Amino acid sequence: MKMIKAIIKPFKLDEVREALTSAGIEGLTVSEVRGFGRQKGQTEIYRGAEYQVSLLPKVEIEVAVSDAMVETVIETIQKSAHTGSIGDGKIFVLDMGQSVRIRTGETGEMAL
Amino acid sequence: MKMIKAIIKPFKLDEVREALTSAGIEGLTVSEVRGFGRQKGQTEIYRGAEYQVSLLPKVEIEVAVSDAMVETVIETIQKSAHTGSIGDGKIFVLDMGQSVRIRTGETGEMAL
Amino acid sequence: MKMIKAIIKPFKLDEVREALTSAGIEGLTVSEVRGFGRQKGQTEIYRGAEYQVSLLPKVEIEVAVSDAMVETVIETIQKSAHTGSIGDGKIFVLDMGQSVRIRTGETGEMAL
Amino acid sequence: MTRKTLLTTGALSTLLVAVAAPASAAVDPETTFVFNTLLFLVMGFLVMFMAAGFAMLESGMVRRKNTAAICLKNIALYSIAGLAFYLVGYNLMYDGVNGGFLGSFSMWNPGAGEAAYAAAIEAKDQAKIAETFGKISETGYAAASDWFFQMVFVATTASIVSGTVAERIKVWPFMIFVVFLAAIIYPIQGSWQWGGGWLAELGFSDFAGSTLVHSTGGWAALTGAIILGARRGKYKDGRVIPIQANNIPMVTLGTFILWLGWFGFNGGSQLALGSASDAIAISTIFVNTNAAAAGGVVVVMALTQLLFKKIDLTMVLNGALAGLVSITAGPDSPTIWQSALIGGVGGVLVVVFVPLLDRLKIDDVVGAISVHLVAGIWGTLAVPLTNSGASFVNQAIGIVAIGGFVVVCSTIVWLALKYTIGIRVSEEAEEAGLDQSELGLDPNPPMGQVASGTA
Amino acid sequence: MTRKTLLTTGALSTLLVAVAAPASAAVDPETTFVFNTLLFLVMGFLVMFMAAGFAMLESGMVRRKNTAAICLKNIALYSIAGLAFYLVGYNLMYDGVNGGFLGSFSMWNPGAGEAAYAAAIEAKDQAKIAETFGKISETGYAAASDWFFQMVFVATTASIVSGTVAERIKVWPFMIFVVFLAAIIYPIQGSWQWGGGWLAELGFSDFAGSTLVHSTGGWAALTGAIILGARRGKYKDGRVIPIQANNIPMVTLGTFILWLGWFGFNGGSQLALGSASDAIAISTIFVNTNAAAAGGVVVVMALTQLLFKKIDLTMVLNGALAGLVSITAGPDSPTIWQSALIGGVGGVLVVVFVPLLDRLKIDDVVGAISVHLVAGIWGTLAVPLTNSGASFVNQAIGIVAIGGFVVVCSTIVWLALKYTIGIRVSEEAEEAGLDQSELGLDPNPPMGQVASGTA
Amino acid sequence: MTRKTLLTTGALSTLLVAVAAPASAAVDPETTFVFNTLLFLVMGFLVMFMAAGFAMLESGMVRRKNTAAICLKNIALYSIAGLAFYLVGYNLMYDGVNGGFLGSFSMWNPGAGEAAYAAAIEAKDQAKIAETFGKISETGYAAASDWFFQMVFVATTASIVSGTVAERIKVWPFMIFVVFLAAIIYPIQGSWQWGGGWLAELGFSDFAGSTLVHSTGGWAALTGAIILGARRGKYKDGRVIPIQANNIPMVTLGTFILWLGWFGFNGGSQLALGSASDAIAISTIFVNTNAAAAGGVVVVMALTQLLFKKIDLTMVLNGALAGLVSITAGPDSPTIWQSALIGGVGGVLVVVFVPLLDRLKIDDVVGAISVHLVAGIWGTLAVPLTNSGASFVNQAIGIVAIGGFVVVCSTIVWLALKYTIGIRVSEEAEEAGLDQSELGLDPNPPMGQVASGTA
Ligand SMILES: Nc1ncnc2c1ncn2[C@@H]1O[C@H](COP(=O)(O)OP(=O)(O)O)[C@@H](O)[C@H]1O
Ligand SMILES: Nc1ncnc2c1ncn2[C@@H]1O[C@H](COP(=O)(O)OP(=O)(O)O)[C@@H](O)[C@H]1O
Ligand SMILES: Nc1ncnc2c1ncn2[C@@H]1O[C@H](COP(=O)(O)OP(=O)(O)O)[C@@H](O)[C@H]1O
Repeated sequence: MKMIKAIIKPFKLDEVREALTSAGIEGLTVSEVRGFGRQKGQTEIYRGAEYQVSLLPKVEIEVAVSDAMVETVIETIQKSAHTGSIGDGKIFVLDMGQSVRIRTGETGEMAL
Repeated sequence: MKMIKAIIKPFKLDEVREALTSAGIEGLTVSEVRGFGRQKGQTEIYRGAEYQVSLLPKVEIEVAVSDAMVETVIETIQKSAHTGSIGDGKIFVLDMGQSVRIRTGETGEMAL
Repeated sequence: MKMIKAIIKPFKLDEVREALTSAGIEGLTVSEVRGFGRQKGQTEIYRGAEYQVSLLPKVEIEVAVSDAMVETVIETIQKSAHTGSIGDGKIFVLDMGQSVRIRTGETGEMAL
Repeated sequence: MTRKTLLTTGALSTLLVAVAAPASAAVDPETTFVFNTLLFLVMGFLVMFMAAGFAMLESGMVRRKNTAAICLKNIALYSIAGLAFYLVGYNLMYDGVNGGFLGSFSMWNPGAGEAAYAAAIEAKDQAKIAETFGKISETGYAAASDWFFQMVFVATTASIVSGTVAERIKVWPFMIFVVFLAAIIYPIQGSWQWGGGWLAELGFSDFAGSTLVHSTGGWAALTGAIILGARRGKYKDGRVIPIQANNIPMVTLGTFILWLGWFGFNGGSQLALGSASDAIAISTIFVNTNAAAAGGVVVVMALTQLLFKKIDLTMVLNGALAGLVSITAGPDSPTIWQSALIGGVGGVLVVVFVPLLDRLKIDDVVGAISVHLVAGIWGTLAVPLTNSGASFVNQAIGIVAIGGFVVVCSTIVWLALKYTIGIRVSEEAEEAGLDQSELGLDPNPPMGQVASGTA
Repeated sequence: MTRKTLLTTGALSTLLVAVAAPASAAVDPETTFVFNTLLFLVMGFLVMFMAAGFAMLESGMVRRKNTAAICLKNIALYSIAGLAFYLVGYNLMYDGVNGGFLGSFSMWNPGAGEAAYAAAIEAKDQAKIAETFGKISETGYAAASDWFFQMVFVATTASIVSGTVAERIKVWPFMIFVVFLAAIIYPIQGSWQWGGGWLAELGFSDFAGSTLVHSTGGWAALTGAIILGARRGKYKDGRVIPIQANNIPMVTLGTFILWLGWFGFNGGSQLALGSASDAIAISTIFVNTNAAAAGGVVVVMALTQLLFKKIDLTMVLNGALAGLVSITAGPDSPTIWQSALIGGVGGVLVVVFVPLLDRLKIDDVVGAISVHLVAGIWGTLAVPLTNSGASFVNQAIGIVAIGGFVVVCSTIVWLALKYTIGIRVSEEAEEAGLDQSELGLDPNPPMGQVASGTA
Repeated sequence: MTRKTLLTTGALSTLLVAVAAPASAAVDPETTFVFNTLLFLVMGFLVMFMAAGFAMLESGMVRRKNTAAICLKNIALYSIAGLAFYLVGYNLMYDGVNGGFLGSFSMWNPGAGEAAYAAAIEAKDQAKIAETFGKISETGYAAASDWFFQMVFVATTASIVSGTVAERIKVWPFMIFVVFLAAIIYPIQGSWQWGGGWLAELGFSDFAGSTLVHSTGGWAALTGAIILGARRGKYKDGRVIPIQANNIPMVTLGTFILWLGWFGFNGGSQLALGSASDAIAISTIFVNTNAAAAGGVVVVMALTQLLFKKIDLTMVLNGALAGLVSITAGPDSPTIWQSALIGGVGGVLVVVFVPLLDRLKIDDVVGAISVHLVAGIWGTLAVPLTNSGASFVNQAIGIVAIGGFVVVCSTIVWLALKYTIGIRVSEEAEEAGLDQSELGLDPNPPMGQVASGTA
């Protein structure tokens, strides 16, 4: 099993979630994060003092998937989160050894 | 070592934290997330327009543990976070290669 | 590739980010979290009732790096986030199998 | 002395002067009429704005998931209480009480006098104008201005209840309770004193309503809190689990608005502005009202610092209000120092009673019982200390009679609601928050919508 | 009947009494002068504070990323509208209209009368004082107090627009629109009625501005919303995507402030306080204004509960305002019950028109078109129901004439702006939020700075 | 000219008219008395509400972790300043100054005149009533109403300080400073002018307190900021690190409340409403006050757009206040246009001085030094531009004398506090936030409690 973490632009969240649902994903977890990368924030002035907006708002999606689904999910996210402009984000795939559904105690792929 | 990630219902946080402490866990990290899964949000109406509450408030707990503790921790979380109703959440176990305590520079299990 | 997760004191964020940039890191993702550990919150009184501040504000940094960079990044974070007082935080290194840049579709170390 | 005759006395003294000393400097009756009316309107709009103060205070004190619900309750209760007071309450409180126990069941209307006066002006009949004006200048103010001023008081009473029972009560049953409170319970007990009923004849003294308004609201809140039960998770294993305010600046803003409104509440209760004496009295009331609130603030600051090692701000804010409630029964007689002390004792009561109620597992979300009921009783008892016209015995009789009446009536209404349509939301609804369960607001709006921003 | 002559009539009746019956109780002319002026100032500061109400309401309704931008727009429009009204608007509205279509293009000044009076007092010349005072007591109030009261009305008109076009309009083009609105559009249509122009002569009736202020703002908002287009993402695949308020307590606070301000808005529009009749009229206006808002609240609560199974709070708040707008055209003639009904119908209109506009893809962020335009039309049409001096035909003529004029003028200004400097921010700016794109505020301040806190 | 004699002049002119022309329209003395008192009360409650304005403005400007602490400071300072002014300040400022340097050390009391009048009324002794009323009508207002109005001014002075030193000062030492400020520093300098001391005799002119209130607060803030030092992390490696406001709508609300309150601040400083002249003067003051604020807003909008390419909202809000401070020294003499210009220059000063102070590493959290001190100096110097009764030399003397006095006294108090109990919180406390360190509020309440919600 893998834990797929995708960092995307906030306004793409709905689209990505819908695409993943269509691709058969039944669950995911989302959080608000702030990203630093090649996409640079603007230089702004506050009360006469310059500052650089360094962290931009992003959304992180975590989806635990069976190995069989990894490729599909990556592809789905890549397509639905894509705008082509800088700052679109990343997809990271982490190794996951175990998974448990708290309600039922089911484990492994049954728990996803 | 493993990184255990548990997504639970927010009001269960205190209980889970206390159970983990009793089980010997000395540290953990918590964040607010929003979950999408089998538990469906209600359909609501705002100013005459229907919408679906799609993301529900959840809390994510991250606990880094030694391999020896993995089972205990999973069990403890599963028990203390359990309500039996849909949306209780998931426990995911990720592989973790290294860990460092910033204050002392200790590494490995010493750092947990 | 590895996913490095560091939990640090919030006011150290800028310093750590700058140190990582100097060390050649081009991207990272940050989120607000709350930490429970050896550093204990104070006992406070609210409207006559005592309570324990149990979760302290922390910041979590996630950096995906090539295997070659792991040591440098750990060291950099450890140094820049260090204050020497309790609650400085942890660095965890997770195994990461794949990475994709959404904008270009690049994968692997090219995508970091 | 009734609230209405209070005015008559004030106006009369003016008239006496005017009549007895035609060459004197006294205010002419029509000017007096305008002044009195203006007092009601200006002080009335200040009291009206207290509804916003309660809304902000309460929305700051509850958890975030219940903020919208408490806002709704506050604007709705202000609306509904006003309409109920129009339909039933006002005349039940003020119409033909004559030393008795209640007025008449009828709708308020501005009365024939003003209509006749308007007709005379229309007809440009000078004699008729003078005659009809003579009639309306006996009360000395526009009827509607008085109605407005009395109406905002009943709204205050209802506001007190909403804070205590927040975060777990259903909207509609609460509104039904407000109807009974504003149409029946408040007016009947009010008629005993301000309507010129038996308490007024006895010699009870409650200038602006420590007992009639604040304790009445407090008793209704207390019975509500007991019958409704505590919020889930507030008391666990014999311990009190603090549930923190979600927005302290809002609580502060609400308190400041209430403090502002209290100048209208107490100052307007002089009921007349048509003479130098009235102007002097209202000025005294302003400074005493202010001093009592200040006393409450300072005492609670010192006390919480001593007891808890840190200042407890929400208690300090409660202390300001407790000071205001304490002085409300007699803001015209003490000196500034006495007022500050009276208010300060109100502050002490907050520090004592907020934890005490928690120990009794009476869950009062905003501290309204300590602030309005307990300090209201204290303030009423304190009147004889500076006002020789009042007696402890009469004060006690008034407190007990009104307390008993309000507790019995409220209990009946709360229980009737509880065992018919129910008053408490389900466990899941409480968990999810009333904003979602009662108002259908997504507690969690789409991230793209709120992810960022400067507020 | 013009807004100005309204006053004269009021003051005159007093003067008549005073003159005809020297022994009578009537208010003396200088006292009348002070009362009238005081009315303008007190009611004026209440209306001025409505600017804060609009700002809070709108900042609560938009998404977090646009809160600062809407705050800026509100304080800026109040400032700019006032200056524009000084430079051009006031005299265009009130100076020498004489049954016509506009006044004069000139700057407001307090007039020679007061200067002469001041000079006479300076010179201690009793005869001159009496003579010059006689002149200024013909209008019966300090010129500046009237200017102040009229100025806050134009600011209200401009505030209405800002809410509708929020979250996507550029700051500066919006400000230019405000200049035209306050300097030209509002004053010209206003001159037709309150300036004593052709509509006043016709017999149109709009006591405090359901049409002149609220519908005018509403028409300007409607044309703006259409020309500007909807917010990105509001309408998708034929569906309406709700964009939730970011801060409901702020919306509630704003609504309460507006409600408070409305006592000034309608009460002050009596334009005189120097007699018992005026005092009675203003009192009636206060209670009717309050009842209409309460009616709006209650009706929308019931209706949204029935239609949507849950109460919709932002619509309830809109309902309060719609009630207020509805009563504004004639707050002096109905009874309380009639007022509550008139306001209640305003509430119904909100529940009908908010979704209707969405179906038409007219994106009104705060519901201002339903509240101010639609309820304003209703309120104007409702006047003849309780005021025999008004006729449906004349009311309809006024509504159509003013509506047509404002729509045409607004369209011209909006289109001119659109095709020159542009009125809409870029897609990226809208996505990032106007706080960042227009004001340079980091939507995302350094975490160490805001990570924790109690607010 | 003292603040008190100002009134006497106003009232006298009325009396003169009344006496000299018995058949005239003049306001009778008792009506005058009521009007004057009413002015103090109404304008006084507006100024009182400015305390809420400061609280909201400041709680919006600080970081989230310090919001509750600043709320506490604001409500506490209002309370404490009022009590200190009662115990010591008022009489030190107004009692027997006679061209000198301070009044008497004694507690305020309403005086024997009103007591005698009350006794006469009680006794129904017409002659005594007339005689005693004659006495109190010499001042022409209820003593307590004047006390109230003067008291809210001292509270304003103290509020100015709290904003500058926010986010790092300890609560109790700050409160001790407030005691000295309200009881000693403010009253002594105030006595020089408004108490009829040497500056008044010299011919210094400060109508409502650009220097006496605003600069005084500003000087105290400046010395405090220097002695206290900057917030940790504000200046790093020679750069200024912006620390953003946490809640812009609150800052806006606070600004609007202050703007509203300023009508009371300047309007009430006419000190009399008992004649047409007074009513005219107050009306002029209202429109000028409004225009100055508007001027400040518009100028800062334009200037920040030009200099920074984007409008800086917090500076615009500062600009409104700087405009208000600028006009405060002489709101009665300019025309609207002149007022807007005077206010506009105040706005320019904000744009210049906010960054300048930062370059000097003087850390002023809310911009109070630029707004109140700098614009206060400007406003005082600007008086002779439109008021021929004032001279630049005298204005400069007043500014320097008061500035010197306040700086010296403040420095002594701040340093005494610093080297005894300390004035600054520890580094850890500053890091954690004052809400936690001073008030014990969990900056981080249990997640289940706040995780969700609509606020
Ligand atoms: N090495 C990394 N580790 C973790 N997160 C990263 C990393 N690189 C980029 N990110 C995240 O991805 C987001 C987008 O990256 P960026 O370099 O700005 O543009 P792009 O995705 O187009 O290459 C960043 O804001 C950050 O949140
Ligand atoms: N595949 C998944 N990957 C990541 N998070 C998941 C996944 N499935 C579920 N979750 C998380 O677990 C929560 C609960 O899941 P849900 O399917 O609603 O109920 P249950 O836990 O009872 O099966 C979701 O809200 C989501 O946060
Ligand atoms: N086992 C763990 N798993 C996850 N996070 C941890 C763990 N232990 C500590 N942390 C995180 O690190 C933070 C600091 O740890 P703490 O024990 O307080 O001090 P120190 O880092 O000095 O040892 C905690 O607040 C928590 O967020």
